[in-house]
Amino acid sequence: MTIVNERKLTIARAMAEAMAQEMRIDPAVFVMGEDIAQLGGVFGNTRGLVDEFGKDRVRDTPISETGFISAAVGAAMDGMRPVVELMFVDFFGVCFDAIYNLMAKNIYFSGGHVTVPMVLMTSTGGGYSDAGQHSQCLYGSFAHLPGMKVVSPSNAYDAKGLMTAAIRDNSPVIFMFHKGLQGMGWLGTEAAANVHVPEDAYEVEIGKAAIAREGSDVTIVSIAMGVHHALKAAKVLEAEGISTEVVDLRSLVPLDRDTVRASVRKTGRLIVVDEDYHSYGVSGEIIATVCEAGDITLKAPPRRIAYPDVPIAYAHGMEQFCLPNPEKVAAAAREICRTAVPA
Amino acid sequence: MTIVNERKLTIARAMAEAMAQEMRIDPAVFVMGEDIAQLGGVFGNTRGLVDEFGKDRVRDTPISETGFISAAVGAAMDGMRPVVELMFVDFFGVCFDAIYNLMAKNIYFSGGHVTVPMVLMTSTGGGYSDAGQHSQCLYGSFAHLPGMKVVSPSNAYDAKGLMTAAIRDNSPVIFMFHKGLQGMGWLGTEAAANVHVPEDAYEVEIGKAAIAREGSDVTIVSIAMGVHHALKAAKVLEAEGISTEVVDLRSLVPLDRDTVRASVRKTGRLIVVDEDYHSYGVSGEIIATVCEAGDITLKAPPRRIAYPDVPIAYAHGMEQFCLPNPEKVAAAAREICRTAVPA
Amino acid sequence: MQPSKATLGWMYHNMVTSRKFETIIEKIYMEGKSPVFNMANGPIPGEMHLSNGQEPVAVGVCAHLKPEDIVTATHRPHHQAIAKGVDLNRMAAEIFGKATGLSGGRGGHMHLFDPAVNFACAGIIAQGMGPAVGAALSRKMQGKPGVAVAFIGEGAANQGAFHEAMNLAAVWKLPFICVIEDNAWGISVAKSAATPVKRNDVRAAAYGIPGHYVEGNDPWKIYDVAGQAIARARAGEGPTLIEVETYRLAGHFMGDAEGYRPKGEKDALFAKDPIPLMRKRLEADGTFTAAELTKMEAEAEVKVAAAIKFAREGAAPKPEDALTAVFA
Amino acid sequence: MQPSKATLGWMYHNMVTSRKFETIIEKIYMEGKSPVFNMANGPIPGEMHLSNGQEPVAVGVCAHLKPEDIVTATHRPHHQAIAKGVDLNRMAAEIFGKATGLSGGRGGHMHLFDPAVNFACAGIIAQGMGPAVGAALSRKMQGKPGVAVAFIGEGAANQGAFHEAMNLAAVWKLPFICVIEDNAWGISVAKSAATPVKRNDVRAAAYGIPGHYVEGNDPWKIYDVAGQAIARARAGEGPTLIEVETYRLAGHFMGDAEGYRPKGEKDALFAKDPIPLMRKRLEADGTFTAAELTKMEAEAEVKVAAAIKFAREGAAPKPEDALTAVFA
Ligand SMILES: Cc1ncc(C[n+]2csc(CCOP(=O)(O)OP(=O)(O)O)c2C)c(N)n1
Ligand SMILES: Cc1ncc(C[n+]2csc(CCOP(=O)(O)OP(=O)(O)O)c2C)c(N)n1
Ligand SMILES: [Mg+2]
Ligand SMILES: [Mg+2]
Repeated sequence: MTIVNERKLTIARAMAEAMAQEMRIDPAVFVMGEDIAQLGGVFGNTRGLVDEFGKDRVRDTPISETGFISAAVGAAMDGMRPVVELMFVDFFGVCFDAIYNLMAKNIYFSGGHVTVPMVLMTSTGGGYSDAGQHSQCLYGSFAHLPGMKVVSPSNAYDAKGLMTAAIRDNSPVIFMFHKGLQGMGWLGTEAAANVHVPEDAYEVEIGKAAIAREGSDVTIVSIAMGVHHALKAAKVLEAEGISTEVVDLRSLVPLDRDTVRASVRKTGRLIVVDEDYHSYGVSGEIIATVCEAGDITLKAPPRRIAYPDVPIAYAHGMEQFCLPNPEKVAAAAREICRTAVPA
Repeated sequence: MTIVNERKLTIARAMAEAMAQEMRIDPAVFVMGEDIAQLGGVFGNTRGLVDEFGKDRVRDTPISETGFISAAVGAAMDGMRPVVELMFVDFFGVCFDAIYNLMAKNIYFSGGHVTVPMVLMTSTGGGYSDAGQHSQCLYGSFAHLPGMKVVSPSNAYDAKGLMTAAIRDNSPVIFMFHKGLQGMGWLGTEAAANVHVPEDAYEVEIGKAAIAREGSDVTIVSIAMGVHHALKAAKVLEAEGISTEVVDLRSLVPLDRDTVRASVRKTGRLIVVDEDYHSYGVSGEIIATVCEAGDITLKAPPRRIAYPDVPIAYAHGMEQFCLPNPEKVAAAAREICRTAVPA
Repeated sequence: MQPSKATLGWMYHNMVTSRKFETIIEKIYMEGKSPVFNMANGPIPGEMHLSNGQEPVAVGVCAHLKPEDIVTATHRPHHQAIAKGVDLNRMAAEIFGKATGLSGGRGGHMHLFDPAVNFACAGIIAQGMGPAVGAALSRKMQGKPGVAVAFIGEGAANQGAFHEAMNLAAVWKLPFICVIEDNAWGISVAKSAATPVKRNDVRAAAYGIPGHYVEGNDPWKIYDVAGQAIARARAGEGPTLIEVETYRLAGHFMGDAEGYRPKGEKDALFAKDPIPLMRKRLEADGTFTAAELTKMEAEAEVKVAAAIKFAREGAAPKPEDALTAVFA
Repeated sequence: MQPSKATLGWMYHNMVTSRKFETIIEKIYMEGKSPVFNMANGPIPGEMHLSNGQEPVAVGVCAHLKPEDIVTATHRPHHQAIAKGVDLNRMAAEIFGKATGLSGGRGGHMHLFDPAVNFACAGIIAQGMGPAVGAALSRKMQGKPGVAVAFIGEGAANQGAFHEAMNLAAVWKLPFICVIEDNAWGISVAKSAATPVKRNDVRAAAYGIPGHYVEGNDPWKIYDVAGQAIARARAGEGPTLIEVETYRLAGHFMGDAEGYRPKGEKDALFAKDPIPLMRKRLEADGTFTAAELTKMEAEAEVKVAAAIKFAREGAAPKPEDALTAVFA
């Protein structure tokens, strides 16, 4: 993926490209949400679409998330393939019924006789002082409930491939994109997320984790922004003689437990990095996945670096104190590479 | 708690008694929700209150959960102490913003300068074929998000004490009551939940787990209905020579990790029973809590008996296939009391 | 708009079918539930919301609809499902939780899906509003014919989802009709205690669309008003909000003691039972003879009996199939 | 209702204070954000929604309010906070994320809480509706004086929370006023593309309550209409829905390129800037002399400068205090 002279895209542009390509080949695909037409989405991921496809297929909505998300469900059941934006994932509380009780369950309630081919894309993440109602990740909140696939890319290649796969999927897919990876300078973007993206359409299989970096001493499991923290920590740790394997989950539902377990089986050490809240979420699930496997011997107790169980503070110093970062990850890795499990 | 001739109450009546006693001593306490006045609540837990306190303080609402729950937040910030009912927890999707983003965060957003003394009581659980939008537990969905305490009693004694503590708390408390424990015959109630309840008001501390049964071979951690499955399994296992300790969490937030860890430290084996969905929820968190402690040696991999990650089916046989029950718990206990951890 | 003789016949037959269906479901629901009433027991477990008395709304509206048109219904969906032409055998089997049911037993009485006639329902108040609006949007975008009707209760008009969907339908001028069944009650909460306006048709003003209230649970009037709204929608002129006065002759759900009803209300409602009233009028104005009407009733009886037989005889689903059909 | 001279003086002074506050915040916000505009940087990080142009709504309403009355505001709250009498020093400090801020830096610009004057705001559209209704309920139940006002944007009137709260306030006849600031835009979505009615005051009909639309961003007219509604609420006659035409002179938030605005719109709006217009009128009708008005402006300047100084000088919160104040 790092061939010289090949074009790199931001995640925002990769998402828009995937949508455009699917819209060209399938008239059923359309996009709707708040400020996604002329504005191109607050986070840039629908930029240019309205110019090519017009206001009918790239449709600004009123501020009525329950209305337009449940409308998307109805449209999807009627043969359309909506890609809908919930501007910030933090807003899920005003429309979660339409998501978890309707979108996610209608296939099941119908006994598999209807399909609900829709994508709900939504932004996650903090770090830029947008305070407690605009900075959350909520990965666990979506992944906990059945009937929806949940993906989140850490780079533009995966973003395009996952978006293409999501649009083509006949089941609902939650596509979570981290604001700090979008390639928008005003969000202090992570440059490593901008990678080579092939021009032709392709799919990244939903439900398969990637080994973002191979290593032998410790496994760091994460998703989206956390993957970059892990990779940065891994570089530092390498210089100290600690070999780090980084697993990029990419998909929370389905969860690729095999890849996680295989990695920890090899390294014997596990750290989970999760920008979502600490308890009852992703970090606990990954640790349980490893510990319940029954054939994995840990050389040290598993660790998690997650957002503490407190609302997200506005003040820069407070928020940064709580967020995962490469330093915290590296420190945890150093510690568990020193510690042994109790006899 | 099992003194002869002392009165027993159902959880429903214990809840109503706690509310009534607090309403008598504190005019700020009031109750609102759908069908909670003359009907006494669909699940009986407000029965009789309107007769004593009138329609102003026991207030039927329109079917507007966002409206009345966010109104309760405003009233709580203005000196009242509302006890609000969300009829089925499954309906949280229409009003979760009012709960998790408003009720749960206003104390923090105000820097601790306002209090939000309110209780949100809501029914959980299935088993009586009420299908996929009326049978969920969603413990993990509430416990994952910061700023609200989350409790769920397994018996009437705890129900009264937790309700009293919740009403007196200056922070928001989610009080989840399992339909199958309410003492309503039409829900096939669990008789063991009806226990002695003292007449005088008392508090059960929020955040403290209880040892529902002592044992030495295996720890079963659960909450609400799961505790009864565990206790029934424990009886069967006892006859087979397996000594089971049952931890009744009672509170998910705060989570009494110490009691869980102390028990597993003693038994060396862990089973989590959770009627909520399997992944990214309570069961993963409890397993992680034990495994990350660092000083607990497990004699066998931890196990969880939870609702699989599928919507809840209507047909009796399908739903029962998925639900935890004493047989599944006992089988898991037998297995792990046989298995050893890998060397 | 006046219904033709054929339409009136269909309407009466359909109302009777619905009532006979509810009547037998009511009876079977109690099997296994005495002496102790426990919802979990018997061939039909769970909650059961009967539609007795509300049949005129279903037939008055659905008489104008084709299979391609979309209907979303609520937790009280049987009359609408029957009027929309949902397969009665598989619907009954679903209510019995059988493998032969519409959803193989996964859905149950509150989750009846029949894509062949574009019917769906849901257990959350006002949840059907958005999907119907979205289906209407789909038709408009695809340039395909079809209108979408969402049936809700009067209690549901206070739910946020109602407002958002109405607004969306109006701003996008979609072929959508919201039909509110005003049976005067939520569960135990009276409309007057929940809604500050007497009639929800005034809420149409909030969306700049036509609003109508139909009094008296009258099949002819409902047919008329619904027909105009549906024609308007088909002509691309946008949505309409209709509220219909109707009567819930049963409890909210089975097991409801109905202690909240004022004394005498039930008797007064039974005196206005729309089925005998319609029969009387059809006979009196000479549309049908008594014998013709009796024949329709007998046909309904046969149809319902066959559906119940189909349901009873169906196999239970395999328990482990609970794990299937989560994803498409 | 006509504002007294004293009230007019307060209104003008307050509008100027608000504008001067926004103007300096706008400037300081850009510190550390060039050459690269990154929201995370500078003394004021995060999103910033300025209220320039919307001051008349805040003062026209809040001129009638006492500290005991309740106001909930939105993501664009500064003008309302200032008009409600929120402590300007601690408000500025909160926007700077300082320990001396209203919430010790936990809340920031979208989460300003000052219980001393019963002011709160929130970042979710229409989220303040319910809490204001609930505070009104609290006063009614306690028999204590006080009205509650929820300010929202015109875009928020399409959110379910708006509908549910209006309905609740109306059915319970609470001392509540919803004031919609119609600045014609959501973020980039025009009111006409989101709302099927021209004016949201017609939505009052959905709740059987009075509705008013105030044109022209005119402080006198707003004062009049709001005064009547608030008097009505204090008299126990229930809620009112008011929409006010106003102008957003800035972008939706800082960094907004405003490409969605039709050509010339910004110039036309600046020509209607309510502050110079009010000054002109106050001088022309002889209410105040030019010198008096200039003095008010100077006082506002001093007050704002003091607040900014207080904010700048405050200590940063201890990072680990992020873990405190979660529970009461
Ligand atoms: C969001 C939500 N809140 C509450 C309920 C519980 N509930 C089921 S039916 C009902 C009453 C509905 O009244 P109405 O809309 O008038 O319909 P009706 O039952 O009269 O047909 C209530 C409150 C629900 N299913 N969903
Ligand atoms: C529920 C919800 N949806 C979307 C947003 C994102 N958002 C913030 S401000 C805004 C526009 C609001 O428009 P309006 O209500 O007219 O207020 P204005 O910004 O014009 O003051 C949007 C869509 C949000 N904060 N909350
Ligand atoms: Mg009703
Ligand atoms: Mg606006």
